[in-house]
Amino acid sequence: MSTAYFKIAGGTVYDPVHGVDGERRDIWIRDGKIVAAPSDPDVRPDRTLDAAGLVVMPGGIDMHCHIAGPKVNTARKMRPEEKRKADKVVRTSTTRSGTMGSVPSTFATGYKYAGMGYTTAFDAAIPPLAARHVHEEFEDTPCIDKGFFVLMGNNHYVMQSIHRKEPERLRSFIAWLLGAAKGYTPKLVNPGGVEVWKQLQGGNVHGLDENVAHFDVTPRQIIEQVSRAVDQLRLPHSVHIHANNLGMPGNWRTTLETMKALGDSRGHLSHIQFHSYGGGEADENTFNSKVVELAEYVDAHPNITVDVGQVLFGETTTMTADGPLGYYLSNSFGNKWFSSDTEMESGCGITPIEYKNTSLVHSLQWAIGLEWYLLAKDPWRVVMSTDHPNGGSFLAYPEIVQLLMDRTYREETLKHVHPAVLERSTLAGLTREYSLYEICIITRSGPARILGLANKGHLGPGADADITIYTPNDDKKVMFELPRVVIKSGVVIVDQGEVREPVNGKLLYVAPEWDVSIETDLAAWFEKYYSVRFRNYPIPLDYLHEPEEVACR
Amino acid sequence: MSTAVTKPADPSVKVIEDSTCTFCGCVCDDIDITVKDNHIIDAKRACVLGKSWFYNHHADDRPSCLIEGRPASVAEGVDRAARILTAARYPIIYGLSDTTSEAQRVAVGIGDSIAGTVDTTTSVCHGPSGMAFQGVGEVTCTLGEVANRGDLIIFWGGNPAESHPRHFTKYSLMPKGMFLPNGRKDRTAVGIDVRKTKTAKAMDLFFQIKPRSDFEALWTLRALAKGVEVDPKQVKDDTGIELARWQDLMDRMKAAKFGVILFGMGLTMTRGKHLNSEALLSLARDMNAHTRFVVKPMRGHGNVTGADNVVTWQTGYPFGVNMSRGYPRFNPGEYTTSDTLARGEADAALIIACDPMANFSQPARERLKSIPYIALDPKDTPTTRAATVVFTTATYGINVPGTVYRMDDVPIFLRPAFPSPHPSDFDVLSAIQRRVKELKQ
Amino acid sequence: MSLTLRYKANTSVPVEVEGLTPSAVRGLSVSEIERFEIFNGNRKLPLAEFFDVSGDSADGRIEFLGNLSGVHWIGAKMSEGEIHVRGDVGRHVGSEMTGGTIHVHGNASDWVGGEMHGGLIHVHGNAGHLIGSAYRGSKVGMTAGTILVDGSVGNEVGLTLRRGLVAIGGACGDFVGFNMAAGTVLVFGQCGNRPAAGMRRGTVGLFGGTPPTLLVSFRKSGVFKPLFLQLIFRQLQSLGFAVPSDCWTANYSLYSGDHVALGRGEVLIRETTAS
Amino acid sequence: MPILETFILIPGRTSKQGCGISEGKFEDGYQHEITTLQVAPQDMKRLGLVNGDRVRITTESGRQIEVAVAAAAGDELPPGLLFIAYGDLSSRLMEGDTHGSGMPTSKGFDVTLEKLS
Repeated sequence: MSTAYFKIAGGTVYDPVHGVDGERRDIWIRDGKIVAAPSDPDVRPDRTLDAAGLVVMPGGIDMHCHIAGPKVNTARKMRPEEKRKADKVVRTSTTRSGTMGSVPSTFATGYKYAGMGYTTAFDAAIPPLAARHVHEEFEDTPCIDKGFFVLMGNNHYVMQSIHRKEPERLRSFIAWLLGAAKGYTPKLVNPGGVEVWKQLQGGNVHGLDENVAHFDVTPRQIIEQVSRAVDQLRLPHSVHIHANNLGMPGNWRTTLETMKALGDSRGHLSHIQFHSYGGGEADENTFNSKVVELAEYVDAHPNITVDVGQVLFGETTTMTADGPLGYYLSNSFGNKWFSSDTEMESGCGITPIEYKNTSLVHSLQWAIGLEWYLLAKDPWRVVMSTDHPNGGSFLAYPEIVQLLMDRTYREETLKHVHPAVLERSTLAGLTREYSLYEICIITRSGPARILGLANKGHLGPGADADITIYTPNDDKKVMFELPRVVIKSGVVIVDQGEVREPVNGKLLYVAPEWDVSIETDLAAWFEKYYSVRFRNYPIPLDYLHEPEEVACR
Repeated sequence: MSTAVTKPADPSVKVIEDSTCTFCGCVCDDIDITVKDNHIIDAKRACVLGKSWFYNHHADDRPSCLIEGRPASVAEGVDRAARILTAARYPIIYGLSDTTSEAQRVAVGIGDSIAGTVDTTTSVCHGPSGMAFQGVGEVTCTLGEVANRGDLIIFWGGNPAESHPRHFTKYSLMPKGMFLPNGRKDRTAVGIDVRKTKTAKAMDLFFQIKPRSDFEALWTLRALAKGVEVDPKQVKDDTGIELARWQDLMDRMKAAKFGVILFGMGLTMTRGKHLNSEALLSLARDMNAHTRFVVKPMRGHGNVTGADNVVTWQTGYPFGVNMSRGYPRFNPGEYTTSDTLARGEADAALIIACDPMANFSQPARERLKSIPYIALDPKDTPTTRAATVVFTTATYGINVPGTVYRMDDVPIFLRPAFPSPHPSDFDVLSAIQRRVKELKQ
Repeated sequence: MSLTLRYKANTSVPVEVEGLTPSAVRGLSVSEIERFEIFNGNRKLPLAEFFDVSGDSADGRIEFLGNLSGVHWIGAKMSEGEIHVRGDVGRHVGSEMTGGTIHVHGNASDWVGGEMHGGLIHVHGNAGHLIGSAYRGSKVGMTAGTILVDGSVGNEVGLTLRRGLVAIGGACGDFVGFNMAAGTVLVFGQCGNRPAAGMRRGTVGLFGGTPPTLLVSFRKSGVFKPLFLQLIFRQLQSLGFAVPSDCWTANYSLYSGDHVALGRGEVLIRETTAS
Repeated sequence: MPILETFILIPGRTSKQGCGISEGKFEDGYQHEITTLQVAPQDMKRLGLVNGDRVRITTESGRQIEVAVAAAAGDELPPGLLFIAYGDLSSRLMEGDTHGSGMPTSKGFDVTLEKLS
C-alpha cells in the first residue's frame, strides 16, 4: 500500500473510545491506518475527502452473526424458493453477482455489510472440523474483516477433561483447538444439551445441573471450567455463550444461573433476548419478559457482556448448532428441517420461520429485544445484533437504530403488535432515546472492546482505517441504510451505496500457547474416534488469506 | 504442524503419510504413498479403486494443450477458449466434481463473467436428492457419527462394496466406535436393493425388492412408522416383500438407538428420481419421532460435494445455476446440463474433469459434438477427443494441493506426491478468467 | 384490433419475453414495442429482432404467431387482458400470473402456470411437466386460477397445489398432485404412477383409462355420484373444455388419503362399470 | 425366428469399471467391462445363451445397443433383470427428457433382448 496521506476533512466525528461526541475533526490515514496529523504543517494530503456536515464513525462491527460455513451454506442450498423472490444482486464490472434472502451468498454478504457501513463481522458458531470450509468462504466474502468462534460446549475432549478434573489439559486443548482451526474464541452452544440430543430421541438438558450421560459432566461445570480457562489463556474475547433452554418459557432462571456460574470470569451471553423469558414451561399464557431482573444483574456484574439478538417481523431462516432447538422449531413451525451432527464436536439445526406481529410470542420477543437496549444502563456491554439470520437479517440494523433513537417511531410500531405486549413487558413505559454517541458505542466501540480488538471501534492513531461516513437525516433508518462513503483499511470501498472497490478483508485469529505434551494423548484419542487423521486436522497459516493475529490480553 | 514426509534409506524413494485419495466420495485421508522417480510404487491402506487410482497415475505424454487436435501452447489455448466463451450467448460450464474447490471457485467466477450456466455432475448423480432436501430437509451427520453411534445401518439402492470399498471398514460397518465397543457385532446391517450385490451379501438382513418399487417400499415404511394400517396383499404386490418383513424392519428401526440410512443412485436414477429421494428423507425425518435416525446420500466423485458447496456459497444455489441475466437463477430441468444440451440450447461449453461424451444421452452428446467446447482432463477420454480445445491438466491430490469435501461435507486437505509437467485446472481456469476479463473490456 | 407479434427469429438459444404483458404494452406505439427489450440467452435485445410487430395494444390483447417453442415466460406475471398464441410455446407460460386469460392453440412446454395466483390458462394441445406446480423448494404451489389442458401432460401436475383447478383432457404422467395442500386436479385420460402421493387436502379426480392402484396409504370409503363433480363439469364445459359424456353418469369410488401425510385429501376414481 | 423377450435393464457401477476409469477408458479392460451384459443364469439357460453371445437391446423408444452377454455371478440377478456396467453403451439408452429434474432416467429401462445369430 502507498505511504500517501488520505485526509477526511472537517467531519462531525463520533469516537466514544476517546470521548469524542460529535466534534468537528480531521482524520488522517496512511498505510490503511489512522495516524496523527503530520506535525509539519507543509505536508499536504495526497487525497482529501470533504466531510463537512457529515457524520464520521468507525466502521460497524457485527460480533455475532452466521455468515459462513457448513450451517450457513446448507441454509442457502435449502431456500431456493426464498432466493428466487428476493432482490437480485447483479454482476458489475467490479463486483460478482449473487443472491439475497435471509442467507445471502458470500459475495453479496460482503457487499451488503459494507453498503451498510459495517467493516467487521464474526461468525458465531463453527465446528472446528469444518473450519477449512469457513476459511474458503471467508476468502469469497469481500469488504469486511472476519473471524469466527469455535464450538466447544459439547466437544468430547472438553467434557472428558472436565470430568477427569484436568484443568491444565482443558486449557491446553482449548488453545490447541483454536490454533488448529485458526478461530477466535470458544463458543458454548447449549452446553451438554447437544450431546444428549445425539444420544436420545428429542434429547436435551433442561437445567445447569443435569448430567450428560456417558461423559458424566453438567452444563454448569462446562461453563465454569471453559470460562476460567479462557481467562487464564488471556484471550482477547471472553467465552461466548449460547445458554441452555433457548426460547423456552421460564428460561430466564437458566440464564441467571449461567451468569452466576461464571463467577468472576468474563462471559459474553449472546442473543440474550432469546433467554429472557418468564412463564411456565410451554405455557403461552404466562409467557412474559424478565429483562428487568436480568438487566439488573448484568449492570451489577462488569464481567458480563451481552448482544441482543433482536427479532424483526417477517420471514427468515433459523440456524443453530443447538440440534434439539432446531428439532423443536421445525416441529412448531411445520417447515422443512435440516439437522446434522458433527462427530465429537457439535450439532446443527436449520428451519425456515416467520415472525408475525399478530403472534403474542413473536411480538413479545420483539419487545424483549428492545427492552434490553433501553433498560441496560451500560451501553458498552450491550451490543446490537439480530443473531443474523435467526432474529432477522443484519440488514435490519438501521431499522433497530431508528427504533432506539426515535421514541415516536417506536410507539407507532408498538401499536401494530400483539396488545398483550403492553402488560407482559415494560416497553410501553420506556421513554429512553439513544444518541448517535450511544449508537456508535453499541455498534462499534462496544463490540470492539468486548472482542479485544485494540485497532477497531475507534478513530485514534493506530486504529485500522475502517470508517463510515453518513449524511445526517432525521429519519435514522434512511441515514444508516445508505452511508455516503465507507472506507476499509484506508480504501474507499463504497460510495453512495455503490460498491466501488471490493477489497478482500482480513482473517482475525488468536494464537495462544499450549503445552505440546498433550498432543500424544490427543493424537491417540483422535485416531480412535475421528474420521479424519490427526495430522490433517490443523490448518496451516499459509492456508489463510490476509491473516492477522490478534494478541492475547 | 508435523511434516508428513519421511525419508527412507533409498534417497530416490519418498513416502508421503496420510495422503488423500480423491477417487471416490470417501476421500480417505490415511493413505501412505511411496514414490520413486515420479511413480507411485505403494499406496498403503488404499482400496482396489484407490490402488488403481494411484498405480495407474502417470503424467500423460499428450501435450498440455491441443486446439482442434493440433498441439498448441497453453496461452494459445487459453485465448481460443476465452474467445469461444465470450462469443457465446448460452455458454455452459459443466463437470467440476473431480478437481479442487480452489479450481471450482474460479470456474464459477468464469460462469459469472460470461453470463453463462454453471452445472456440476451432481445434476446426474445426487441432484435429485438435493432437490428432495430442498423440499423436506434432511437429518444427517458426519461419517464419524455413523462409526461411533450407528447401531442399525440400512444400505438402500447402492453398492458401496464396489463403489466405495472402504466405507464398511472405515465408517459404517466394521469400526469399533465410542458407543459400539464391539464394532460389527454391535451393529445390524440391512440391505435393500433389486440386485443381490456384493453389498447385499455383507448384510444381516436383505430385502430384494421389485425393480422400481423403492417409492412404494418407502411409503410402506412411512405408513408403518406412523401406525397407518396397510393392506398386506398390496404391500406384497407392490414391493415383492411380505408386510411381516417390513413390520419387523420397522420394529428394529424404532428399537435402534441411532439408525442410519445410506443410499445410492438406485433411487435417484430410477423412475421417480427426486421423489424417491424425498420419500427416503421423509422416512428418516419421521423416524426421529421414535429414536435418533439419520440419512446420507453416498456421493460418488472425489469432490462432487465440494462442487455443491462452492457453487452454493458463490451463487446461493447448488447446481444448474444460470447467470445469463447477470444474476443467478435455479431451476433443475431447465438450466441443468442434460437439458440445455439435449434441447439444443447451449451454444458453447467448458467441460472440466468429466466425460459427458460417454455418459450423456444421445441427443445431449450430439449437441455437444456440434458446438465449440473446451475440455480440461488429466486423461484421454471421449470428451477430450471431440473437444475444440483440450487442456491436459495435473491430477488433484497426486500432483495438485488444495481442498476437497468428503461426501459428508467435511473438508479434507490434499498432500500431493510430486509435481506434474502439466498445469493444474486452477492454473488454466485462472488464465481463462483473466483473458475473458480482457476481452470483455 | 389487437397487438400481433409474429415470431421470425431462428435461434436455438432461449428467447425470454418476461414482462411482455398486455398491461405492460398497453398504450405503447408499435415502434416503442419494437424497442421493448427481451433476452436471447445472455444478450438483451430489442423485440423487433425476433418479432414483426403490428396492430395496436389498446384493447389489452396480444396475439403471438409462429413456432414459439423456443420462447419462454409468455404471459408470466400478467394481471389482466388476453394472450392468444397460435403455435407451440416454450416454458413458464403464465408463470405467477394473477389475472387475465392465456390461450395456447398448440403445445406448451414445462411449468405452465407455475405458482399461478389467478386467471385462466387454456392449452388446446399437450403440455410438459410440472403444470400448475410449485417451483423447487416452495411448499406453496398454485394458489388460485384455472389451468385447462385439452391434451396430455407430463409428471408432477399440481405439485403442492394450494388452491385452484387444473383439468387435463388427456393422459398425465407420474405423481399427479404430489404433496397437494388443497385445490382440485382432474385427469380425464390415463394417469401415471403414484397419483396424489403425500396429499394433505384437496381433490384428485382420475377419470380415464385403466383405474390406477393408489399407494397403500389410501383408504376406500365408498362409491357414489358426487354432486359437486357435476358442478365442476358444467364449469369446465362453459370454459370450452370437453367433458366426456360418460363422466356425467358414472359412479366414482372415493379414497381418503394420503394417510402418510395429513390424510384429509380425497381421490375420486371413475368406476369403469357404468351405472 | 429370433428370441424377443422383455426385461428390465439396470446399469450400475462395478469395481472393474471404477478401476478401468483410472487405467484408461480406451483400454481393453474398461471397454470389456462396459460392453458386457450380465444375464441371470436361469435366463441364459432358458434362452439358450452362452457367454460371449451377441444380443441387441432395444428400449421402448427404440434406442438400441448391441452387446455380448455373460452369466451373472451366482444369484446376483433375479430372472427378468439385466445388468450392465455404467458407461458409454448404457448411457446410449437414456432419453433426453429429465422430467423437470435435470436427471435422465438412467436405471430400470424396459427393454427387449434379441439374440443375434
